[in-house]
This record gives sequence, structure tokens and C-alpha cells, in this order.
Amino acid sequence: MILAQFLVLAAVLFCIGVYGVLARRNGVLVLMSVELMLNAVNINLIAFSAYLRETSGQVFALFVITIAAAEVGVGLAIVLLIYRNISSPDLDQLDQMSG
Amino acid sequence: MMNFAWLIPAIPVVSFALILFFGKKMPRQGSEIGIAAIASSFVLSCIVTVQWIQRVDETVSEHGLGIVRAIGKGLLANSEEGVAITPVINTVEWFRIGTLEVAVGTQIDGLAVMMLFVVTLISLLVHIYSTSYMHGDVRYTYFYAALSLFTASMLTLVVAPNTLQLLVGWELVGLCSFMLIGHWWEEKANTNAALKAFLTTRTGDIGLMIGVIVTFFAAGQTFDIVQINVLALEGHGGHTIWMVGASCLLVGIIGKSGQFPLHTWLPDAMAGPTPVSALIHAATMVVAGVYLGARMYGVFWQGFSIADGGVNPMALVGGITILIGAALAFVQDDIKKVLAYSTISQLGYMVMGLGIGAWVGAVFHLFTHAFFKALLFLGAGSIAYSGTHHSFDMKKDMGGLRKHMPVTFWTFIIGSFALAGIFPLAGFWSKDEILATAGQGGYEIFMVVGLVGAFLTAGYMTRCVWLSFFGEYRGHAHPHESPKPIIVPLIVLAVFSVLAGLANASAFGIEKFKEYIEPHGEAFPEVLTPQFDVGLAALSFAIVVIAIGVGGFFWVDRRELRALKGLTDRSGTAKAGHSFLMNKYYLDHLYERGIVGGIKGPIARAAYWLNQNVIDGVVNAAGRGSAALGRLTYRFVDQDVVDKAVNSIAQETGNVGGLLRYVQSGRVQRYALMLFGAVGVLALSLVIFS
Amino acid sequence: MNPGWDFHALAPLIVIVITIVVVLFADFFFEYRGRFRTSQFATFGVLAAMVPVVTLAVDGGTRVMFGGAIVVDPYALTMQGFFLVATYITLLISVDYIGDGDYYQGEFYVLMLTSLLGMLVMTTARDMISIFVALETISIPTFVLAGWRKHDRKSNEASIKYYLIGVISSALMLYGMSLVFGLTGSTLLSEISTKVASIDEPLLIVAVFLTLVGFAFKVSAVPFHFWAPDTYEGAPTPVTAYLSVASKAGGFVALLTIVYFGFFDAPDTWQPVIWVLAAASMLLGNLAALRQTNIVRMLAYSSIAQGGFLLVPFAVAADGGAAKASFEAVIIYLLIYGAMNLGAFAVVITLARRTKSAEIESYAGLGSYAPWLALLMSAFMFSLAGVPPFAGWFAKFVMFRSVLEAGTPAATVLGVIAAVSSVIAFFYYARVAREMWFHSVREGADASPVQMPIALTFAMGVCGVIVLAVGVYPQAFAFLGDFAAGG
Amino acid sequence: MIAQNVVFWILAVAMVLAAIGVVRSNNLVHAALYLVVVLAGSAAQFILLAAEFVAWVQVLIYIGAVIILFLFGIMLTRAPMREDLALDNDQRLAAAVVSLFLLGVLSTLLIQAFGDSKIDITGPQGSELVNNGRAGTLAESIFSTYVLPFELVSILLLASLIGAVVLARRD
Amino acid sequence: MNWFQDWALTLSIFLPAVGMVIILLIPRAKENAIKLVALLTSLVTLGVGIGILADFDYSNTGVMQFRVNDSWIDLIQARYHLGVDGISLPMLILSMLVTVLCIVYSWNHFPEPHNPKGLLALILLLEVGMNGTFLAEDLILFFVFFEIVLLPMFFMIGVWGGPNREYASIKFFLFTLFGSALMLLGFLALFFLAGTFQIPALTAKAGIDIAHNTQNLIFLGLFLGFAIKVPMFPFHTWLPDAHTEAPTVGSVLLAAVLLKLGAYGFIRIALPTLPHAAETWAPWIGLLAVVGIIYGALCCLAQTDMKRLIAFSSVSHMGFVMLGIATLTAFGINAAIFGMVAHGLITGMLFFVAGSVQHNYGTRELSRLGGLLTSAPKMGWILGFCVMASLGLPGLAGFWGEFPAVLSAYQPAPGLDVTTFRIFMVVAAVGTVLAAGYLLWMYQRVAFGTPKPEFAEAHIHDVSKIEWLAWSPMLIGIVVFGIYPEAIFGITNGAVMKLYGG
Repeated sequence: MILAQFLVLAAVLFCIGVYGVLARRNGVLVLMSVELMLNAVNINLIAFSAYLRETSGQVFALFVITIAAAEVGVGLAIVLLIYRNISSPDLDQLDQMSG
Repeated sequence: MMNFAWLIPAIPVVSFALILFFGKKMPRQGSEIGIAAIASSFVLSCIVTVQWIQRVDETVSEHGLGIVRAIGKGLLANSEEGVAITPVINTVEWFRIGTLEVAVGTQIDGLAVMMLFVVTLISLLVHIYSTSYMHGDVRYTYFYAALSLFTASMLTLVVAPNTLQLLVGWELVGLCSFMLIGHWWEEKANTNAALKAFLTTRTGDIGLMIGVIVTFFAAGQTFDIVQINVLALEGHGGHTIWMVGASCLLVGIIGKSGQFPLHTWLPDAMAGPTPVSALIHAATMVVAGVYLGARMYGVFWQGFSIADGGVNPMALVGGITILIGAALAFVQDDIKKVLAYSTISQLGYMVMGLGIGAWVGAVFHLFTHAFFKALLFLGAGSIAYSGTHHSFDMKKDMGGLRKHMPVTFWTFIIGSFALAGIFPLAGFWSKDEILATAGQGGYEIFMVVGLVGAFLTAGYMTRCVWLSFFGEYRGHAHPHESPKPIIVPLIVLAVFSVLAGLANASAFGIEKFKEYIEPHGEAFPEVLTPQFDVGLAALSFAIVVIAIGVGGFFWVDRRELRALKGLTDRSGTAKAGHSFLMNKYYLDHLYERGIVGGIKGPIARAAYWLNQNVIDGVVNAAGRGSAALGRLTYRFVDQDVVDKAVNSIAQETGNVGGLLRYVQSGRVQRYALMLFGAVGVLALSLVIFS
Repeated sequence: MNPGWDFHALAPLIVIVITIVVVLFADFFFEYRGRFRTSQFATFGVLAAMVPVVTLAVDGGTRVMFGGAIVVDPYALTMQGFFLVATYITLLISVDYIGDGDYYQGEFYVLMLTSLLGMLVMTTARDMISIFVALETISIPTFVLAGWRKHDRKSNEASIKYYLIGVISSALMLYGMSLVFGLTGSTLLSEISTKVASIDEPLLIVAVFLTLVGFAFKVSAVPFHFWAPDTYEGAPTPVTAYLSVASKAGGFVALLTIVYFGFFDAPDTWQPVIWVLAAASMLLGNLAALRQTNIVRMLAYSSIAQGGFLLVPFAVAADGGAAKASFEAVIIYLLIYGAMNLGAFAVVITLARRTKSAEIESYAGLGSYAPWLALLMSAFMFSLAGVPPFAGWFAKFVMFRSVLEAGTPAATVLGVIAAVSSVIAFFYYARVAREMWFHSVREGADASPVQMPIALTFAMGVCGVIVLAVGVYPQAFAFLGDFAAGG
Repeated sequence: MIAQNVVFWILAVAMVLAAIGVVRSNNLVHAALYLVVVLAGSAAQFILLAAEFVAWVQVLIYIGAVIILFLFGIMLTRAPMREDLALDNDQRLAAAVVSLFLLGVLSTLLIQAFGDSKIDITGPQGSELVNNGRAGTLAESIFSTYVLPFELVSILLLASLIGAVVLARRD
Repeated sequence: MNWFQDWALTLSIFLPAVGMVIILLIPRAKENAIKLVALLTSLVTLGVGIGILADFDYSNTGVMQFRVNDSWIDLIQARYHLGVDGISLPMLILSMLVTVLCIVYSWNHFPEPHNPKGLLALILLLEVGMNGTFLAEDLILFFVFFEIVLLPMFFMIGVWGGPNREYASIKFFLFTLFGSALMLLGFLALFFLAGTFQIPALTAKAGIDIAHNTQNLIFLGLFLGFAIKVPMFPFHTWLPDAHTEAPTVGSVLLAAVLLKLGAYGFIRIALPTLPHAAETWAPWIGLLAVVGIIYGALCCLAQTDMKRLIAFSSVSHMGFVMLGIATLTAFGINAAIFGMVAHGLITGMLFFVAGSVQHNYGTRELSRLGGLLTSAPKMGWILGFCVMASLGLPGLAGFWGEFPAVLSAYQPAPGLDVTTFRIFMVVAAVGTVLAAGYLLWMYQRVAFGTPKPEFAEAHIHDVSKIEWLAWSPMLIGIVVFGIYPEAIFGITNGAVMKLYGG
């Protein structure tokens, strides 16, 4: 296996995540897209870890996974909060402040 | 006493302060302080004068030249064993800049004592005169304060041992002139005149200022007048720089002494009280320019190569001024204006005199002119005070005053004769001295100018005297003789007008003026001492007499005939008489269009027109023009360009701030889009550009 | 297995952790009315944490732990001190705000202290994983805090914007970090620094760039600033103050650490990025601030611009002999910025309690009815503008000093941009002062004296004193900068 | 080696397709399920790279917890469990351009940098690799070098929990 | 007097600050207490100044006396370094004196909105900055004091100014801020190239280690900073606005002291530390100076507002000061310092009178004024006196700033083009006539004539006791320095010779 195939896969997932973050209006879906991006990072880390034979990459990935969980938790709470207030999970309705 | 000469200007300074602060509380509102102070200064001046004469005598006799002196003829200056009679200079350090020490003090020499005498004497007389003339004036006290300040300033100028002190005095007399011209400042015309006087002279002062600077550096960084003169005569540093210096100083003279083309302020300055006109604008301040010329004669001598003859700027300016001043005097109806133009013309004599090397003549003329011109002005004031109810219009409000005001009349006649140059009055001798020098020093053309000037002078004075004192009274007041404070100064001045000329009556071999006043030494050039020329004297005398005759004939006859004509009209027209009258009228026309008319009519009018519209116009337009230029500069440069540039920068930054707000749309995913876009672009460009 | 625990070195962290636990439990046990005590515990804990910081500083030296992943050195201590004080002042200005509104109190302090904990760790972290975790620990609680006014739609909006931009920034950062790890083979900065110079891959540039993105977000550098104005405006004002000072400083500390201890020897990778960020932040921040009518929003842009000024020393750090000067400049600037910005927010909060408005116009005539408040606010504004005798001048001064110390053309251009921007900045700072002093009270506005709660007054006073004292005697902070830079 | 490559490519294609499904699906629940596919694929890739422990953590935390969270989120926001055409906003095109651009830049650079780097998972090196992926090795690393962030994460998780509760709580 | 030697300068800077703090602590309602504290503070400060005058060693005016040199900001090697020599002494005393007089004048002339506490506190703060700038011997210290001056003036204009006050205050601040930003860059560059912020050390080095082009660049920065403050054409546009809008005491302080900070900066810092660059730039400074003389005068002629006219006259007058400086000769610099003092007294007085005129008439429109000599003769005379002094009448102080400056342009320092400077000299001399023109023209319209009908019935207060108290020291100063210029030259000359004697 060559390293680059993992890296490119990760890049593709990352960029799909980017697309999702940009193009999805539903808050939950945006969060899912973010997870795609973070997952890409993990693939990178593990691939490099294998390539370099260096454990710290995997440790890093573990931390990323954990913190991603925390982020999602908070993120969903925020989406839920917004939903409570405006009865919609759509992000583009939130433009009260600008300028 | 000469070491304490500083007291002479100091006393009027004290007097000024006293009058300013306590004048109003004094029984005579401060005038007594002024008179007392000036009187003391006068006495001190006399003492100094006497001491100076003694000093000259002693110096000369010490060198055993007493006998030679008796013969006179300037042997002292030319003598191999020439004795330098050094001026008495007393100075204290004034201030120090860099390595330069500037002193302040007094320089007493012939020229200074002469000026001290003249200034204090005339000032004293004017003080006395004014107690009556200005009686009851709204600003009587202030008037005396200003007179004191003026006298102090003028004396400071006169005794100045260096150009800086001279400059100080020079400007201060200008200030006093301004204050006194604008004495009745409620009237716009008066304040305009005051402004004009100040600004015009100050324009000339640019020249003086630069001249002082140039001579300062030309003489190796010194303001010391003696040293400047010495180095100038040596031609230290080359001729050119002295020429520049002299030219600049000449501009100063032109401004202060009312020379062409900056003379226009002087007639306007007549808006001030008449005693002021007599003191400042006839006898003393306006001659400051001439005094400067005489004081820094070495500079002019070197700068204009006066010894070479021909034409030089100084003589030229003086010559032109003689003619235009005299011509303009013909068409004035205001007696003070006549005298003002006359003053201009006479100052022209002095400047021309300096320009042609007639130092003694010029200074002597300054001396004599001070008396008779002051006399004439005070006479005019006397007329206005007692004869015309404060009018100076000869045609409307005067005529026939000789019967009502005999003392005024006779003194005025003496003054006029002295001015015209009737032998043996003062003006004759001084004018003759200048003309003789011109003739003998290679300046023949200026001699002719001088003679023409003499002719014109006599002419306009005849007209002036005639219109004022002869014929019928045309005014609406009750003319009577003036009170004593006015009369006495007139008489004193008349006496001086008669006798002053004898101080240097070269025809009689009296050359006191040359002996005591002319400096001797390395600071002074070897000026030509003219031989008394009987022919020239006779010629000039003749010209004067003819002028008086012609003028007198014209005006006298005209008046008489007009009276006659009225008579015939009343008696019902006699034919024979009529043709005679007609003839007379032809003659009148002839005169009018010929000799007198030629002067009075086209030439004088043209000159006047030129004066009012071109020269004065230029002066006024310079004022208006700079105001207009100021407005333009302000509106278009300052407010539009400079200021707007600044403001528009501020505005533009504000607009950009608004533009940038579009980016901040408020939608989070738009933000994210821009964020990722920026990341992509930045990443790519970083890779490409590194 | 001895991981090298040094409890003295970790004492500040431990104190904060204990405080978190205490506050959490206190919140359970107190009745609603007694909840305000949680704030007292929190503030006390923060102050208590200062003690070990001081003792460590007095002790001196550098304590390396966990294989070099954690280092407690003067730099870390200085910044820990800063974070503690900044948080302390933020707590002071929060007390009345949180107490008056119907907000969760204990939780608020727990989150704030957690964030503080992240900052404290950040100062000591010398490893990408620790930095990442610390950064997230700073951020995640603040995502929640920004939405603390749960029923306020603006607050919700503030929270989600902050959260989303934050999360994608961390994703980008993590992606970058993964690449850095791949290229250098380590997450330890000390090891990275030995290798970066020899790596000649364009990918490294992108890797470093992406790594910096996360910090750029945190310091709201343009173009990663979009969240800041909206979030600042919508979030509870004390939280905004916290975000604009402590949280932002956390980003700068991360940046300092990673630049100085990691990538320093490969300046090509980070200098251009930071140059662009600095220039863009200064220009855009200042220009956008000109148009703001809301004071908080104006302060948001102002802090973006200030962030730009703070980035300037980074951008020139590797040029000439500017390394130390730049390091000092960042530290000193941060310290001063913290005091003046917190002060400004304290005044804003004090006034908002009264006017219920954050419009700059509502400040009209403040000078006539609350002169001291107006005086303080003016001092903070002019300090931010960099006008002596207020401390801001010295911050700008050290910034310019580093620029000139570098002396390269790029540095010079940046210096000129900084100079021009500071002049532009004066407009909007002065606008507040003008409104307060030059205008009279608006029709119908309440002009009775403003009520000043003790905590807020104390906070404002402390900031004011610092701003003035440091302005007059800058050595007070210059000393700290020098200390942090290693003497 | 070939076998592993085949597995990789199969997984990769599935992951990419599923990822596209996440961002293109018109059904929220489907999107969540697609995400499960991606995450599970990743776990498989991890195993392929001998990162055994991480793979299990991935499965446990991501699939076991995060996806559940998402599903709860979907339910709580009362999202329709069916096709919803309004799930995308109006900047799809721009989003696509930006993400493709980013992909282009990244993949070019990645291939340029690591185009010929091989991951050797056979032989002695392979066993080292496998060892590295073991929980014990990772634990050693975490509890020596990364103990402080580890402790910090625990507090962070607590704080996130508290924060999420405060926000999500109905009051 | 050792104690005094050590503390005099510190006291003269910080006493006003103490006074300000005390004022801030007094409740606003206790106006008399506030006024009293302000007056006492400024008087005590002036007392310290007089003490310095008395204790000053006049035989060594070139030596920095009363020196204080303590550490301040070690990190950047900036020191709390103060000293007074013959150049700074007159400026220091001027600043102290004018402050006292402004406070006296304010006694019953508080502008609207009525807030003596604020105004007096600002005046004292201003004094801190002014005194400090004149005493600082360290560039950074100088910079800080230079900047401290901005704030009080900004507020003075903005709070108590005329209708256009906001614009004027912002403009004032931005201009000077911009200038000082560049100046600071110059200072820093000097530091990096010469290694010190200490002015004496920099002066001693005279920039010898610095490449000529770099020197020129640094000088440009300093030049802009100082030139804006002076202000020289074309950086002057803030001045008319600031002056016109500022309250009377603000205008007076601005004219009397603040404008001097820039020129002082040239004399103290820019020229001695970078003599070679100064030589390169001197013709340009001279050019801008004479353009300013003429330009300011022309703008004066276009004014319809008395204060604005006086403001533009400052541009013109400071042109003479700058011309003197541009010659780089001892003569010119002496003249410049004298000019600064004279301009401070004279223009300060003019603004005082303009303020009182406005106080009385409620307008400064020249077209509406007239007959001041009739309505309030004393004030009219004082105005006339100041006009005369301002137009450079010998015997009054204005002359000694103007004439020697023009004179020095005839022969500038070696290395400067003589022809260029002689042209400047002539242009400057023409400027003196324009000065006479606009000033007399203003005087004619304000004082001469009869009062306009709208004010014919109005009761115009003549000079009040307070005004006499505030004005007479300045009037006396104008006369004394005019008659006895050695009073200034004697102090400055030694110091100037030391710096520019070569």
C-alpha cells in the first residue's frame, strides 16, 4: 500500500465534508459534515502513524475522536436550543446580526 | 553732556509713560508733562550742540589749523594732515546673538546734533501750538502721549550708532505716524489714510530691512554705522554688494521720505491733525529717509558711485520726485495737500542732493526746510483754526485772510518765500548749495531739474498764497487772528526761516554747516565743496521771481478782473472795457493754455491723473490685489485643495468601511464559504509564491 | 512508569480543578438565593491559583515534564498570571450580570473555569496534542457560554456561529496538524523544530498554514474573523469580554508556542501567512469598525484590529534580530490589551444595565451625569487608540519596535500599514469619547447618576489603574515581557 | 499486499459514495446512516493500518455514541423522516467549487509529497506496527507523555456535558 | 539647594498632575474650591519655575542643568531623563506663565457648557504635557509628553468649542496623531541605528554612524511629526479650525505653547541629532517656511472671522520661526526661540482679546464689529498694542523673532545654498508687509470707526480686573522683551552656540 492513497482518500472525505458544511442548511447535517472532516483527519493520522511507525499519531486520533464527541454533543445542544427558539433547525434563518 | 545724550530721547520716553498713565489726572491733561519734557530735551540738545561745536573747534585748534579754518573751503577734509573729528559714541551692550554683540547708545556728531536741535525745537513748538490747536479734542491727552512717543522715537533714530537701533526708531516713528494720522479714527477715511501710510512705508521698509541685512554682512557682520561706512568706502568685499545694499536702503528712503513712486501716502497722511503734519509729515519723520541717506553716506557713495557723476538711481528718484511733487501741488485745492506735495518735492531735492554728492546741500536743505515747511503747515493750521472753521479748502473757504490774520499772513509769506528760495531766506541758500554741487559735480541735468523745480515751487506757492490770503473771503466763519500759543511758534519759525540759511551762506563765506555738521574722517567720502556760483544763484533767483511774477500776474489779474467784470456787469456793460476784458481773457487763455496752463492743465492734470490712477492705483491695487489673492488662496487652495484632500481621505475610509460590511452578511455558512475560499486561495498562493 | 509529575508546577491547574469541583457541588447544595456564592468560590479559586504561579515565578527555572510535552517556564507563568487576572476580572464583571438575569450561575462559572483551565494548560503545552486539547478546552465551554442567554435569539445565533466557525477551524487545524505530524514524524514541538528547517516540501507550507488557521480563528484574524462581530454582539457581554481578551489571548499563546517552539526555523512557512493575516486584520478591522453604531460590535472589530496589531510582531519575528523583541512585544501587547479591553467592556456592561442599549448614541452626555464612568471609558478608548499617557501607547510602541528591529521591506510595509491603521482607528475610538463628552444628553434619556455595583466598579478601577500606571511607568509590564522572554 | 489494496479500494469507494450520500441525501436519517458507513469504513481502514485500538474506539464512540446523538438530534428537532428538498441552501455551487478547489490543491500536494511512500506492514516492521496499535502501547504513551491532555479531556467532557445540558434543557 | 536641584524639574512636571487629581476629587458644585486649587497649583508650579530661574547657572546655559536621570523603561532603554538648558528654560517658563494666566482669565470667563472642574483639570493636564516636553531629554519621554498634550486639547476643543467643534477636534487630533506616529518611527529608527534614546548622547553622536540616505529618511519622519505640530504649510489645515473652534483659553494655550512643541522638537532633536540630514532638508524647510509666511498672510486677508484670522497669522508667524531654524545658524535658531516666546505672548494676547471681544459682542465676525476703541477703549488699545507687536514692530517682542530670522537667511550655515536662502529672505521680508496689512486691516475693522447699529446700545464691558490680571504679565513681557531682548537671548545664546556654534 502506498501512503498517498490513504491521504487522498482522507482529502476527498475532508472536502466532501467541506461541501456539506457549506451547502447544507440543516444544522444537524452540517454537524455530520463536520464529522466527515474530523474523520478524514483521523485517517490521515493513522496512516502517518503507520507510515512513520510512531504511536503518537494514534494517540492524537484518540484525542480527536473524544473531543469530536464532545463537540458534537455541544453542537447538537446548540442546534436544539435554536430549534426551540425559532422552530427550525435551518442555519440560514439566523441572520439577525450582520454588518 | 555728550556722554549723557541718551537723556535726550529718554526724557520723552518717560514723558510718554507719564502722560499715558497719569495724563488724564493732570490739570492740563498731560500737555504740561509733554511740554516740560520736550523743553528739557531741547535744552539738552542745545547744550550738546554747543558742546559739539566746541569740540570741533578744540580739535581743529589743537591741530593748529585755526587759521585755515577761518578761510574755510573744506581744507580740513582735503588736507594731508586731515583731522578726523570722531563722533562721540556711548554704547551699552544690548544683546548678544551667537558671537555678535549688539550695542545700543548714542552717536553724537554734527549730523546728529543738527537733527537733535531741529527735532526738539520743532517738536517743542508743535507741543506749544497744540495746546491751543488741539484744545478740547476728544483725545487730547493721548495726542500728547503720541507726540512724546514720536519725539522719543525720532530722537532714538537720530542718535542711533548702529543700523539696528536706527531701524527700531525708524519703525517706531512709523507707528506714531500711523497713530496720529488716524487720530480721528471714527472716520473711515482717516483710518484708511493711516493704514495706507503705514503699509506704504512698510513696503519701503522691506528695502531698509534687507539693506540693513546686506550692509550687516557686507561689513563683516556688524550693525555699526561708522564701521559700515568705513568698509563701504574701502569697497570691502567688492562693489556689487554695496550697490545692492545701497539700492535696498534707497527703497527704504523712498518709502519713508515720500519719494516717487511710494509718495502717495504722504498727501493722504494730511488726514491727521495739522500740528502732526507739521512735525511728522513735513519737518522730521519724513526726512528720516534723507537722514538715513546722509548717515550711511559711505554706502551710497560706494554703491552708486556718486563720485563718477552721470545718472544714478538715487539722484534719479530725487529728480523725478521734485518734478512730480511740484506739478501735483498745482492742482490741489486743499492747502495742506499743496504743502504735502510741496514736501514731497522738497524731499526730492534732498534725496537728489544726496544722490549727486551734495551731502552738505541736502542736509542743509533738510535743516532749512524743516523750519519753513513746519511754519507753512502751522500757518495753514492757524488759518483753519481761526479763519475757516477747520476747513483747508482754499477755493471754498479762504481768500482775503491777510486782513483778518496779519501775523499768520506775514509768517506764511516768509515761509513761502523761504520755500520758493527768495534771497536771502533759508531756502535760497540750501537750494543753491544743491544746485551748485550738481552743476560742478557732473550732474548738470539734475541742476536743470532743480531749476525747473524751483520755478514750479514758486508758482504753486504763489497760487497758494493768493488763494488763501488775497481776494475776498469766501468762507462762512468769522476769521480772526489765532491765539498766542499758535502765533508764537509761527513767529519763532519765521525767524528761523529767515536766518537759518545764513548758517551756510557760502556767498558770504560762511560755511558753518560744512564746518560743524559735515563729518570728517575715514567714515565719510571726500565730497565736493562747490564754489559759490553767482551766476547760478542769480539764475535761480530770477527763475523764482519770474515764476512768482507769472503766477502772481495770472492770479492777481484774474481776481482783479473778475472783480472788475462784476463791476461792469453791475454798471451795465461798457463796450470799450469789454473788449479790454476780452483781451485780458484772451491773455488768460493764452496763459492758461500756454505757460501756466501747460503746467497746470495737461501736464499737471496728466501727472495727477497718473498719480491717482496709476501710481496710487498700483499702491491701492497692491492692497486690494493681495486681499483678493488672499481670498483666492484661502478659498481654492486652502479650503479646496489642502483641506478637502484631508477630508476626503477620511470620507473614503468611511466608505470602504461601508463596503466591507457587505462581506459580513450575517449568514454563518456564507462566512464559512469565505473562510474555506480564503484558505484555498491562500494555500495555493503561498505554495506558488514561496 | 514515572511520567514526571511535578505538583508544584501543576499546582495552578490543580487549584482550578478543585475550584471547578467545589463550584459544581456548591451549586447543588445552595438554594437559589445562595447561588451567588458560587461566584465567590470561583473568584477565590482564581486568586488562590495565583499563589503557586507566584511561588513558581519566584522559584524560577524551567520545569520540563512528560517527555517535553509540558513545560513550565517563565513564559508559561507570565501568561498563566495573565489568564488568571483576566479571568478574575471577567468574573467580577460577570457577577452582577449573571446574578441579575435569570441565568444558571454555578454552571456558568464551571464553564468559565474550564476554559481557564484550558488556557493554563495552553501556556505550558509544548506538544501539538496538548495544544489541540487545550485549545478545544478553551473553546468548547465558550461555545456554550456564548449562548447563555438561552431565550435571546441573538445569543443563540452568536453561539451557533461561533461554534460552527470554531469547529471547522479546528477541523482545518487538525488536518494541518496531521500533515505536520506526517512530515516531521512527531507531535512534540521540540522535535518538530529540529526537523522543519530541513523539510523542503510545498506541503509543509500548507500544513503549517492549516495549523495556524485554528489559532487564526481563535484570535479572530481576518479572514477567520467572521464569527467575531456577530458573536460579540449576541453573546452575554461578560462572555464577549472574556472572548475578546482571555480566549483571544489563548489563541495568541498557542500561536506564540507553536511559532517560537515549533516552526521558528522554517519562517517561509508561517511568516507570509501571518503577514497577510496581520495586514488584513488591521485594515479590515479598523475600516469596518468605523461604520459601527453598536458599541459591542465596534469593540468586536476593534479587537479584530488589535489582533492584527498583535500579529505584526509575529510576522517579523524571524527577520533580523527581532525574535526576542517580537516575543516581548506580543506578551506586553497582550497584557496591556487585556487591561484596556476588559475595562472597556466593564464600562459597557455597567452602562447597559442602565440604558439597556449598546448603541454608541446612548452614550451621549455621559460625561455630564456619570463623569467618572465617562472618564474611565475615555481612558480605555484612548488607550486602545494608543494615545499616551495610557498604556496602549506602549503596546503599539513595542509592536513598532519589533518591526523596526526586523527592518526588512516586508516588515516596513507592515509597519506603515500598522501606522496608517492606528490613525484610522482613532476615528472610532474617539467617536465614543465624543459622544460622551461633546454631546448633550438625548431627549428623554435618563440622566440620573448611574448605579455602580461594587464588583464592576472594582473591575473598572483595576483596569483603569493598570491602564494609567502602565502608561506612565511601562516598565511594570515591560518587565513581565522581559521575564517571559527569558530575561 | 494486493489483497489489502483491494480491500482498501473497495472500502474507499464505499466511503466516498457514502460521504457523498451524507452531504447529498434528502433524508436526514439516511444521511446519518450514510455517515455510519463512512465511519465504519474508516474503522476498517484503521484495522488495515494495524491501528486496532483506535479502530475499536472509532466504532464504539463514533458509531456507538455520536451517531446515536445525531439520531436523537434529528428526532428532537422534529425533522421529517422523509425526503426533504429544503435541506440544502443556495450556495451549493459555490460550495462545490470551493471544496473541489481545496481538494485539488491538497491532493496535488499530498501526491507530490508522499506519492511514492510505501506503508510496509509485513515482516518485523509490520509486527512493530501491530504492536504500536495495541491498547497497551497506546496506554503507555498516553499515561506518560499525554497524561495532562488526557486529564484535561476528562474535565472538558464534564464541562461539555454540563454545557450541553444547560443549553438543551427546557426551562 | 541640592534638594531643589534634584526635584525641581520633576515637580514642575507633576505638580500640575497632582493638582488635577485633587480637582477631580472635589465635587463639581464646589466651584470656588476648584478654581482655588487650580490657581494655587499653577502658581506653585510657576513658583518652581521661578526657583529654577533663580537657581539657574546663567554662565553655563549650554549645559543641561537640574538634571534628573533615572531608569524608566529598562526594556527599551528609555530613561526618565530631564534637564533644562538655555533653550528649554524660556519655553518652560512661558508654558508655566501662560497656564497661570489662562487659569486667571478663566475665573469668570468659563465657556459653555459651564464646567470649571473639567476645564481646569484639562488645563493642568495640558501643563504636564507641555512642561514635560520641554524638559525631556529622552526621546520616548519626549514622545509621551508630546502626546499627552493632545488629549486635553482635544477635549477642550470638542467640549467647549464653537459650532464646528467636533470636526475641528478630530482634525486636530488626527493630524497630530499621524505626525507623531511618523515621529515615533523616526525615534525608533534613531534608536536602532544609534543605540540610545538619550538626546544628549544622540546629539554627541550627531548621526555619524548612520548612512546619509537613512538619515534623510529618519529626518523626514521627524520632520513630519514636528512640522504638523508647528504647523508648517501644507500641514497647517488643522490649525485654523482648531483655533477658531477652541474656547479662548484653548486658543491661547494652543497658540502660546502647543505650536512651540514642534519647533522645539526641531531645535532640540531633529537638527542636532541628524545634522547632515538637516543640511539636506534645510532648503525644503526654508521653502515651506516662506511659503507658509506668504500663504498664511494671504489666507488672513481673506478671513471674516477674527479668531480665524489670528489663527492663520500663526501659520505666517511660525514661518519666520521655521525660517530661522532652517538656516541652521546660531543666529537663526536664537531668533527662532525668541520668535517662539514672542509669538506665544503676542498671539496668546490676541486670542485673549478676541475671546473677550466675543464674550462682549457675541460674535467675531469682522463685518459686524467696529468701534471697539469707542465702546471699550482700553481693550481697543490693548488690541492695537498686540497688533503692533504682532506685525513685528521694533521695540516690541515680535520684532526680535522676525528680523534676526530674516537676517540669518542672508547667510545660512555653511553647506546650504546661499542664493536659495537669500530668495527666502526677500520673500520673508515681503511677508512682513503682508502681516502689517492683514493685522491693521483687522484692527481697522474691529477697533476703528463707530460701533455698528446693532451694538450701539449694547453695554460693552471694558477690560475687567481679572482680565488685567491675566493680561498684564503678557503685555509687560511683550514690552520688556522688545526693549531688552537680551532677557531671552542671554539665556538661549549659550545653549544655541553649544549646539549650533560650529
